[in-house]
Formats: sequence, C-alpha cells, structure tokens
Amino acid sequence: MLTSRFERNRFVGAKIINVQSYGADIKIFEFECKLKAKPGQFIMLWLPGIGERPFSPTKTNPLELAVKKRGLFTKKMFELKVGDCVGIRGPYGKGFKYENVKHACLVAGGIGIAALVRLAETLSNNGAMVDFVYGVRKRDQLVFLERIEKVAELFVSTEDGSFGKKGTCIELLKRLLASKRYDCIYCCGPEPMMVQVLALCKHYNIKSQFSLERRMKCAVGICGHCALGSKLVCKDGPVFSGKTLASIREFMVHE
Amino acid sequence: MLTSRFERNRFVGAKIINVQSYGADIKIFEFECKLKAKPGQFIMLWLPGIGERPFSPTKTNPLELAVKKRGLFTKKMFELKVGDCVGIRGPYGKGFKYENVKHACLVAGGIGIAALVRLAETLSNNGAMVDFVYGVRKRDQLVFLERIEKVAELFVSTEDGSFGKKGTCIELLKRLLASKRYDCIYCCGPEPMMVQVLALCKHYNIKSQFSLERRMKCAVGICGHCALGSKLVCKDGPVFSGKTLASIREFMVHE
Amino acid sequence: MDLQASICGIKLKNPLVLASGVLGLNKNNLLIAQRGGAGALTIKSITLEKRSGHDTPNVAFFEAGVLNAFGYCNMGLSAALEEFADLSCFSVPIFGSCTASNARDFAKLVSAFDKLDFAAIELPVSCPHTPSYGLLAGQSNVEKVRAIIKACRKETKKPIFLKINAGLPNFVEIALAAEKAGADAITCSNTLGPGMVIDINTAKPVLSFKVGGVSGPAIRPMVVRAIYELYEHLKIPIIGLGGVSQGEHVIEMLMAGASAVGIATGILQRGPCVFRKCCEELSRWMKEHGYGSIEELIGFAHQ
Amino acid sequence: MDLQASICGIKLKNPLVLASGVLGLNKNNLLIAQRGGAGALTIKSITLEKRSGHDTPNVAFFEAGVLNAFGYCNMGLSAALEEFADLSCFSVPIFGSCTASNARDFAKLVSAFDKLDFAAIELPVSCPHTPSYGLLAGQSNVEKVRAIIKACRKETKKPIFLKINAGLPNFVEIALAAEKAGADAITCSNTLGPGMVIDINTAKPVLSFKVGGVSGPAIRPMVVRAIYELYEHLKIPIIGLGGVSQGEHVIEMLMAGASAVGIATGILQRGPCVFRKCCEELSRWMKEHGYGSIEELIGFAHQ
Ligand SMILES: Cc1cc2nc3c(=O)[nH]c(=O)nc-3n(C[C@H](O)[C@H](O)[C@H](O)COP(=O)(O)OP(=O)(O)OC[C@H]3O[C@@H](n4cnc5c(N)ncnc54)[C@H](O)[C@@H]3O)c2cc1C
Ligand SMILES: Cc1cc2nc3c(=O)[nH]c(=O)nc-3n(C[C@H](O)[C@H](O)[C@H](O)COP(=O)(O)OP(=O)(O)OC[C@H]3O[C@@H](n4cnc5c(N)ncnc54)[C@H](O)[C@@H]3O)c2cc1C
Ligand SMILES: Cc1cc2nc3c(=O)[nH]c(=O)nc-3n(C[C@H](O)[C@H](O)[C@H](O)COP(=O)(O)O)c2cc1C
Ligand SMILES: Cc1cc2nc3c(=O)[nH]c(=O)nc-3n(C[C@H](O)[C@H](O)[C@H](O)COP(=O)(O)O)c2cc1C
Ligand code: FES
Ligand code: FES
Repeated sequence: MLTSRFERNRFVGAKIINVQSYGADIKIFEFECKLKAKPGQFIMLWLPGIGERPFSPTKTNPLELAVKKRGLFTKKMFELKVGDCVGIRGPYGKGFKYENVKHACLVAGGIGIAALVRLAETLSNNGAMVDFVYGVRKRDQLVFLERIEKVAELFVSTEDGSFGKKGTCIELLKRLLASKRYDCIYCCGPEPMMVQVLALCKHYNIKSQFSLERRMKCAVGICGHCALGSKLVCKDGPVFSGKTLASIREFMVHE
Repeated sequence: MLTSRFERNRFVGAKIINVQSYGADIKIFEFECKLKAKPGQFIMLWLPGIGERPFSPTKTNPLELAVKKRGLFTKKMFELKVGDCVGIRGPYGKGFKYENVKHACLVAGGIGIAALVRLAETLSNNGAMVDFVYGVRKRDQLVFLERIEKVAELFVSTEDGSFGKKGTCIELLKRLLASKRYDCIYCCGPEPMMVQVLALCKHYNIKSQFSLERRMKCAVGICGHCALGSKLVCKDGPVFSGKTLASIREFMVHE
Repeated sequence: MDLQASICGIKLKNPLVLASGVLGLNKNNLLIAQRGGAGALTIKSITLEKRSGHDTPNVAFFEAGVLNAFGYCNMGLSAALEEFADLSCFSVPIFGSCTASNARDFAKLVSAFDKLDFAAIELPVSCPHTPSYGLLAGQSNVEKVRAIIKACRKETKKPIFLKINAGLPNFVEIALAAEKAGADAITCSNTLGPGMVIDINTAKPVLSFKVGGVSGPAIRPMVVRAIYELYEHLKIPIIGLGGVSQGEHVIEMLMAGASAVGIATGILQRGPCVFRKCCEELSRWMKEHGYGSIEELIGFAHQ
Repeated sequence: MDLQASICGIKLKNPLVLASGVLGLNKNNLLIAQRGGAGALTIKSITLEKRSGHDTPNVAFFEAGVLNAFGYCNMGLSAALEEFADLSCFSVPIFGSCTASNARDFAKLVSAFDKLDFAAIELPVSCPHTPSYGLLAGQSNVEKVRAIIKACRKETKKPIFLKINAGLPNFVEIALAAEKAGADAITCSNTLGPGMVIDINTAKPVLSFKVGGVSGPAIRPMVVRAIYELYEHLKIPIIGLGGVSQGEHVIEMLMAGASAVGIATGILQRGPCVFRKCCEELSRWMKEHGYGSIEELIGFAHQ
C-alpha cells in the first residue's frame, strides 16, 4: 500500500526480552525488534504516558540499548520488566564516517559508550586498528568490555581507581596521543569532556567526529529544539566533525 | 515523494498535436502525451466543463484516440483544435489475453476498431496469423486500413456497399468461419453485433474475447455504475471472455 | 480466530461493513462486496426521487485519498423498493440507507424501507457536497437532526444509524441529541470537507461540482479522534469509517471505540476483497497479541 | 524566471514562506530556512509567558501526514524581544507570530512586536490543540476574532495577518469579519482537526496530549477549497498553506487564489531546501507553460 516518508516514522512495538543491570545506574535492554541503523544513528524510544527520548542502538538485531539513569524518563525505564512493550521509531540522523580510516581512536565517557561500541566493531571489520579509551566514574558502570576487547585495544579509566587507570579518559587519551598517530578520533561523552577532546584533536591536528546530545522533540527536523547553532542535531547530526563543531559558537552552551 | 494508488489516477495534461477527420463522424486525435497501456485497456479523457469518458488508445506514444461523434461529449470533442489541452488518466482495466494464440480473428464494428487495431499489431508481432473483419456503415468511416493491412488479412464490409463487401461484418465472419479454424475471436462493436458474434463462437466452439462499453463514472471500481451483472467493466473488464459473458444475464440489457 | 461482532443486536460474522455509496447501487453491486468478505453491506443512499447526480468527473484524486461528488445519483425510492424487495441472495445483513432534505421526507423513506428486509436503516445527514442534502441542507444543526430522528423513529422499529460528519465542531452534540431522540447507533464519518483539487494544466477544479467530500487515508486521524470522543460520551454503539484499508486501521478504530468498521475508499486501494484481507490481518494480529474476541478490542485505548 | 511576489506591499523574492512553528524557535532556526531558499520566514508563535508545552511525543505520523501537539512551547515575550531585536542577519522579510487567549493579551504582544523589525505580524486564532488558545479558547467565534483584530489594529501599523482554520464551517465569516476589522491578509490554514493516532501495540494514543493538529498532504484539498472560497469573498490577499511540498502544489494554491504559499510539514518531506526545490519546479513549469510572473497565476482557476 502507501508507504510514505511519514509512515517510516511510526512507532513499532518492541517487547523487552532481557534486562541486565550494571551497578545502580546502567541497564542494558534487549527488545524483540530489529532494525537497520549505522553506528552513530539513533532511535526514539516511547514510554506511553511518559514520553520519548533518543537512544543509540548498541545492537540492531535484536535491538539492544544501554541506558543510564539520569532523570524522570530513564527512572521510569528502569522500572520496565521483561515482557513490557515500548514503541521504537527510527533510525534517525547521520552516523559516523569511517571510510579510509586505518588507525582510529575511540573515546567514550560514561554512557557515551552506547554510541561507540558498534562503531568499534564496524571499524575493526573494515580492517582498521582501533584503540578504545573508556572512562567511567566507577568500575560497576563499565559495560561491553568483552565486545570491545575483541576488536580493539582497550584503555580504561575510573575516577575512583576501582578499575584500570585512576582518573579521567582525557589523561589516557593524552598519553596515547603523545606516541600514536590516528587518522580519526571518535568521541561520545559528557559535553565538557568532548570539548577537551576537541581541543586535543586541534592541537595534534587530527580529524575527529563527535556524537552530540540535545533535547529532541520530533527527530525529523521540523521542531528546531535540537538545534546546535544553525545545525539540527537530529538531521545534520548527531555526529559532527570536529571542524564543524569548532565553527559553532553554541557548542558547550545549552540548557 | 509520495506515490500512492491514488496519485496514479490524477489527470495528466495532454495537448492536441494533430486532428484528422474521417467523414462527418470520426476524428483521430493525437496528443502530446505518452503512456503504457496494453491493447484493450482504456483511458479516461476529461474535457474541463464538459465531463470525462473512456476511450481506447489506438497508439500510446504519442497517445492517439479514434473518436466517433455520438452524444454531447463527443460533439464537444469534435470542436477541439490543435493546441487545446485535455486531461488523461489511466490506463484502466484488463486488456486482451493473446498468449499462445496462433490463429486469431478480429471483428470490429464501427468505432470498435479503436480497441482492436493495436491488438492486431501485437498479435502479429507475437507471430500469430491474423484475420481482420471490419464492418462500417459507409466508406468514409473506415480508419487504420493501412496499419491493419500490414499485419493482418483484412475483410471489409460496408452497409451501403461503398467499399468491400456490401452488408454487415457478421456475414463476412460467417463465411470465414465456414472454412477457417481460429484459436480465438476478438470482438468490439455495437452490443447487438457482439451478441451475434458470441452466438457464432458458441456454435463453432471457438474461444472469444469481447471489449464492452458501459457508462463509467469512476473507472476505479468504486461507484458501481459500470456493472455488468456483478462484474465491473472498469476493473474486471472491459475485456471479457465469451464464456464469462454467456453466464451474465445482463449482457445486452443496459440503459 | 472468531471475528464475530454485533451492532444493535445484529450479529455480524466480522466487524467489516461495506460503506454506503460504493458498490451499493443495486443487488448485483452488493454481491461483489459480499463475495469480498464483508460482514454487512450498506446500500447507496436512496432519495425520494431518482437523481442523475452531478456530471463527471465525479471523483478526483490526490496522493492521500479521493474526493467525490456524485450528488446522490441514485434510482429513487420506488425503483429501490423493487430492487431490494427480495434480499434472499445475501448471507450477511443488509443496511438500508436513505437521505432527504427534511424530516418529513426522511420519515417517508424510512416508512417505506421499514417494509423491506433491511437489518437496519442508516440516515446520512452529513454529505458535504450535495445541494439540499446533508451539510448543504443545514443538517449540521442539532435541532434539525433531532427532528429527523424523532420523525423516523415513529416509522420503524428497525435500528436507526445516524451517519454524522467528524469534521463538524459540534459532532458530539449532534450524536448526543440523536441518541436521546432514539437513534440506535452513530456511523462516523461521512466524507470530510469538502475539498477541491485543481488541475494545474487546465487551471480548473477537477470535479464538475468543483468541490467534493474527502475520503481515504487523509481523514483517518480525524475520524479516529471523533470516535474516541464519541465513545466517551455515548451509550449507543459506533460504526467507525474513514480511511480504513488494512487490518491495523480496523484495530485502531475498534480501540478508539467503534463496534464495527466501514470501508469505502479501501475498495479502490485493495479491491472488493479488501474485507477478506482486513479480516485476515485482523485475526493474525489478534492471535499474535493474545486477543480472543473483537469485543476485547472495542474502546481498549480508553483503559 | 522571476518568481517575485508581494503580500501587503512586502516584496518577496519568491512566494514561499516558512510557516510558523517549524524551525522558527529562534534566529538560528530561521537561518536554516533562509539558507533553504524561503522568500519570507515566520517565527514560531510567541505567547506572553514562556511555555514548556506538552510532553513528548509531540508528533505522530500516519501515511498521509503528521499530527503535532507541542502546546505552544516557546520562549515567551520577553526572551523573544531580545532574540529578535536585531534581524540584520536576514536577507528576507521576517514575520512575527504571536498568540494569546484574549484580545487584551493579543494587543500586548502586538504592541511589543511593533517595536521590532518584523515585516508583518501573524495572529493565529486557529490552533486546534492547545488549551486556552485558538479553537480551545473559542476563537472560532466571529465576535472574538473581530475583537482581537480591533484591539491589535490599534497597536501597530504593520500588516496584520489573521491565521484561520480551514476546517471550520464558518471560516469565510471569520475572514470577512477580520477584513472589516482591519486585518491586512488571511493566512489559511493552521493544522486541521484535531486528529488522533492510536498505537495498536500499546493501545494508547501516540501523542502525549492524545490529539493534535493534522498537517501535510492529508489537508491540502480542504485548504485549496478554502482558499478558493476566500478568494471569491475577500479583497485582502491570502497566504495559502497546508500540504505543500512540491512546485505543483504551490501552483495549485496560487491558482486557487493565494498570493503567497507557506510550508511547514514539507520540510520533513524534502528538508529545509524544500523552498529552493519548489522554486525550481515552479519556474520550470511556468517556463514550459508560458507564464511570465507569479501574479498571472494568482486566482487563475476562477477564470
Ligand atoms: C542522539 C542521542 C543518543 C542518545 N543515546 C543514549 C543512550 O544510548 N543511552 C542513554 O542512556 N542516553 C542516551 N541519550 C540521552 C537520552 O536520550 C536522554 O536525554 C537522557 O537519558 C536524559 O535522561 P532523562 O530523560 O531520564 O532525563 P530528563 O528527566 O529528561 O532530564 C534530566 C536532566 O537532564 C537534562 N537533559 C535531558 N536530556 C538532555 C539532552 N538531550 N541534552 C541536554 N540535557 C538534557 C534535563 O534538562 C534535566 O536537567 C542520547 C541522547 C541523544 C540526543
Ligand atoms: C472501455 C471503453 C472504451 C471506449 N473507447 C472508445 C473509443 O476508443 N472511441 C470512441 O469513440 N468511443 C469509445 N467509447 C465510448 C465513449 O466513451 C462514449 O461512451 C461514447 O463516445 C458516447 O458518446 P458521448 O459521450 O458523446 O455521448 P453521451 O452524450 O454521453 O450520450 C449519448 C448516448 O449514448 C449513450 N451512452 C453514452 N455512453 C454510453 C456507454 N458507455 N454505454 C452505453 N450507452 C452509452 C447515452 O445514454 C446517450 O443515449 C468507449 C467506451 C468504453 C466503455
Ligand atoms: C464514491 C463515494 C460515494 C459515496 N456515497 C455515499 C452515499 O451515498 N451515502 C453515504 O452515506 N455516504 C457516501 N459516501 C461516504 C462513505 O460511505 C464513507 O463515509 C466515506 O467515504 C469515508 O470512508 P472511506 O475513507 O472508507 O471512504 C461515499 C463515499 C464515496 C468515496
Ligand atoms: C510542528 C508544527 C508546529 C506548529 N506550530 C505552529 C505555531 O506555533 N503557530 C502557528 O500559527 N502554526 C503552527 N503550526 C501550523 C503550521 O504553521 C501550518 O499552518 C500547518 O502545519 C499546515 O501547513 P503544512 O501542511 O505545510 O504543515 C505548526 C505546525 C507544525 C507541523
Ligand atoms: S528534534 Fe525536532 S528538529 Fe531536531
Ligand atoms: S466506473 Fe465506477 S465502478 Fe466502474
């Protein structure tokens, strides 16, 4: 029948088939649902009666999401049990570019890991050498370690020193940059961290890509709520090159 | 963008690029417009301010129609000049079936020729032997003789004897049937003539297909105005097998 | 899967109803939709006198649906009484439909239809494009509708369905007034609008009547919302229709609060077997999602 | 091809206007649409106070369009006065848009907007889904609209556009009353409905507000018909919008009687450069069909 640009945005039903907890703050959900999404693209997850939010698929078949408890929405998500049903629409946005990248460094801060884990696998499948820098606050927030170690050299930092290097991933990254050459640095994490990574990339003159977060109300490029300067994170992003970000005065300035 | 089942039915603009007259009653119009249509399918032609009517393309690229002046609508059509613009939608309906037909006889009465001329060409292209029986009232109503003679053996009758055999095409057909064997007889003309042809086909036990006319208001199978028994001429037809027609008590009974 | 439904005590083998105006000119027409699997069939609306309706084009298309302006082209009451005198060839309930410019004529039609074997009588007061009928006769007025139902109620014990227009701001009031005056169900909705499609090549409105009622996918959200509202206000059941062509549309209408679901334009999209196809999709989905009966779905979005 | 258009004396390089509510939250947003080729830009409607609007989901989709219920989420007047104080980064006219629950508040907003460099001020009285605003504030009432225009007329000499809802039965009366009270143009139409989309898997309305205004292809025929009607009744010009995403839709609206044509949902279909794409299609078609200016197209379907 009719399949239109509009229809593609309808929610599909997704039943939860598995939930794993990592510490108090992170859960990994698996859904009876599959989709096609490039690393860096995102989906919108709808909890009827609560709202909808963007998330980065950490697997696509079946769909898997890694979620950090932050505010009201994610708190409600943490109450979900196997068998519960949510709505999923997407994928949305532009993913990471990884063609011709031979040596990559991925830098994940906290739940930023969600956007990068599939990218590490894809890069490695494409024959790239991947270093993976991963910083969290404490040990129990670490997820996907096994998956990452299969495809990349992993460097972990925890703020409390409970695993890997004590400190932030910025320090780890600095150390790597002192000795290694990368074609591209990929980064997702809290915005202050990304600002620091961008500064380092400039300093070493390395190409970079960042996956950004903004509040999203439509995800289809009409409401304007996700704007970063005059870019739309939902359509033009969420992945932006360091070069683009450097030219946007609003980077690091949002609610 | 959106292309739907609905959109296919929109009028496309068609400018008249040539008009030829045959006697007082028949005109052949050529349009700046092309379409794909199987022999037997029809289009709807719209004259803004007047109405729309079904016609059988006698060529598809560019679109050509042979029109007989009958009532108000066709009278208005006869006033059209080169450069005038009409609307065309379609093609509609099911065309003739001609697979595996090696020996065919086509029987056209009057403007029924419009539905059969392309069929003759298609059959011949497919390697079939084609006899073409064509009856009109008088000589100046004869159209497409050259095209037909290229692909078929032509037998013409005129009621006034001004060309070919004097009489009706039924008599010509009877004579042919007495000596020849056909896989299928195809017929389009006034309904009383088609009833006679159907009777002959039954008598000789030959398969047959007829292209029927009914008043059409939608051409998309919803209004019901073109019904022939519980068949819709616009969707199930306009071509029906003799077998189907024989089972429809309403054949030959319409306004 | 048992898809049995019921409306005003009329048992339907499935909740899908042929809407009035499509393939409903005569019995032969209706047989096409019966073969297509419909659970009930509504005839094309009949007026007192035969009407030849508007000139062609009677339909215009746009990417999201159809506009029509047939102008109640129909055979008129006396021919209809003959045509529909014997309904024994049908295995599903037949709903009569008739329309008029005023309460008195409505009553005459209903009184005549009462003698036929129609399972119910539907009264459209909501056509947006026929002069002297429906909205063009001011039948968006609550008082007029009340008078029509009252007059018709006297003429028949058969269930009366009032067919309303979901595009009117006062559709809930109209439905409530009808319920109070004795209507047995609300059919929602007739075509919306009217709308217009202009052919840009000739710079002319496509429809000979210029404007026509909008049907098909375009109108479904407005109809679903109207059904949802009506369900919150009415005690009598609702027949939902507008833009239904797939099983999931049927489910949406049932969940909004419809007890049965009509199809008109869907026949253009999927042919007369749209009814059978929707039933198949419906029962597959119900099985997969653990629903056991149509009844469980009705109004479920209100829980 | 010169696509120059004009509305209330405001020159536009092309007749395409960014509609209010899409990419109009702030100047950065508007710059996106300016880059996309729009001939004029309308800001998202501003209310006296900042509003956080309805919860997500704010948009719901169906095959023929979009439903939205943002609930006039906006920065409020005082922030807007700052945001739009300097419009020197724009090369096309900017239209202010503001809305309120009553005439007095409308007047306050217009009085404040009068000081900014907006080329015109648009007043939507027609939103179908925000409590206390538009239709939910009873602004389908002719008297209310008259009072709003009268109050606002006193506060500004800038052109005032009244944005109406083509779904209302009385839209012509509303427009005529506004014209008489001093409105300079009619914008037709806001989203229609409201409508509802139910997610059948969870049996819930998708929108957090349950219902939302319908936009996109679904509503174009109703809007075209409304523009056609308005053109027959009004002296002031019309800005047409609803379901436009292609050059031929623009032509259809112009022929119906619009002097300029807005786009909202079309941005979802073809991105912010929908304006440039429509202009290209428009000028190609005009060339092929021998039209020399936009003006020749306006109201051409009435000849
Ligand atoms: C493209 C994209 C991908 C994402 N992928 C993931 C993922 O894989 N896993 C994951 O856990 N989260 C992800 N997020 C974040 C997620 O969508 C929510 O925004 C986040 O979980 C906020 O939590 P909440 O809704 O529970 O908090 P809320 O109750 O909405 O708010 C909590 C606080 O956070 C602030 N806030 C909320 N959302 C944002 C935002 N987007 N930008 C800035 N501030 C905000 C609020 O202002 C508030 O102070 C992603 C976001 C984006 C844009
Ligand atoms: C599938 C199909 C293909 C056709 N192809 C051609 C073609 O190629 N060339 C051509 O000249 N004509 C063709 N026709 C016929 C054409 O569409 C008109 O119906 C015919 O020209 C009638 O003329 P009018 O509209 O001018 O007459 P009108 O003014 O409509 O009516 C004149 C008289 O004819 C009767 N009448 C009109 N149409 C029909 C009808 N369809 N069935 C029965 N009675 C009718 C009316 O009742 C009236 O008495 C075709 C019809 C069909 C159904
Ligand atoms: C061609 C056509 C003719 C119609 N004629 C009638 C009619 O005579 N009486 C009536 O009550 N409704 C009539 N309708 C309205 C339909 O019954 C139905 O209410 C409307 O089309 C919405 O449903 P849909 O979207 O499934 O088409 C007609 C609709 C169409 C498309
Ligand atoms: C997401 C969205 C938000 C809107 N917000 C407003 C608004 O704030 N003020 C307004 O007057 N119209 C608003 N509208 C209505 C549009 O301006 C326009 O009138 C309507 O969407 C029809 O046009 P379209 O079919 O091109 O979308 C909004 C529409 C959409 C889709
Ligand atoms: S979320 Fe609406 S424009 Fe990006
Ligand atoms: S012409 Fe309408 S059903 Fe055939």
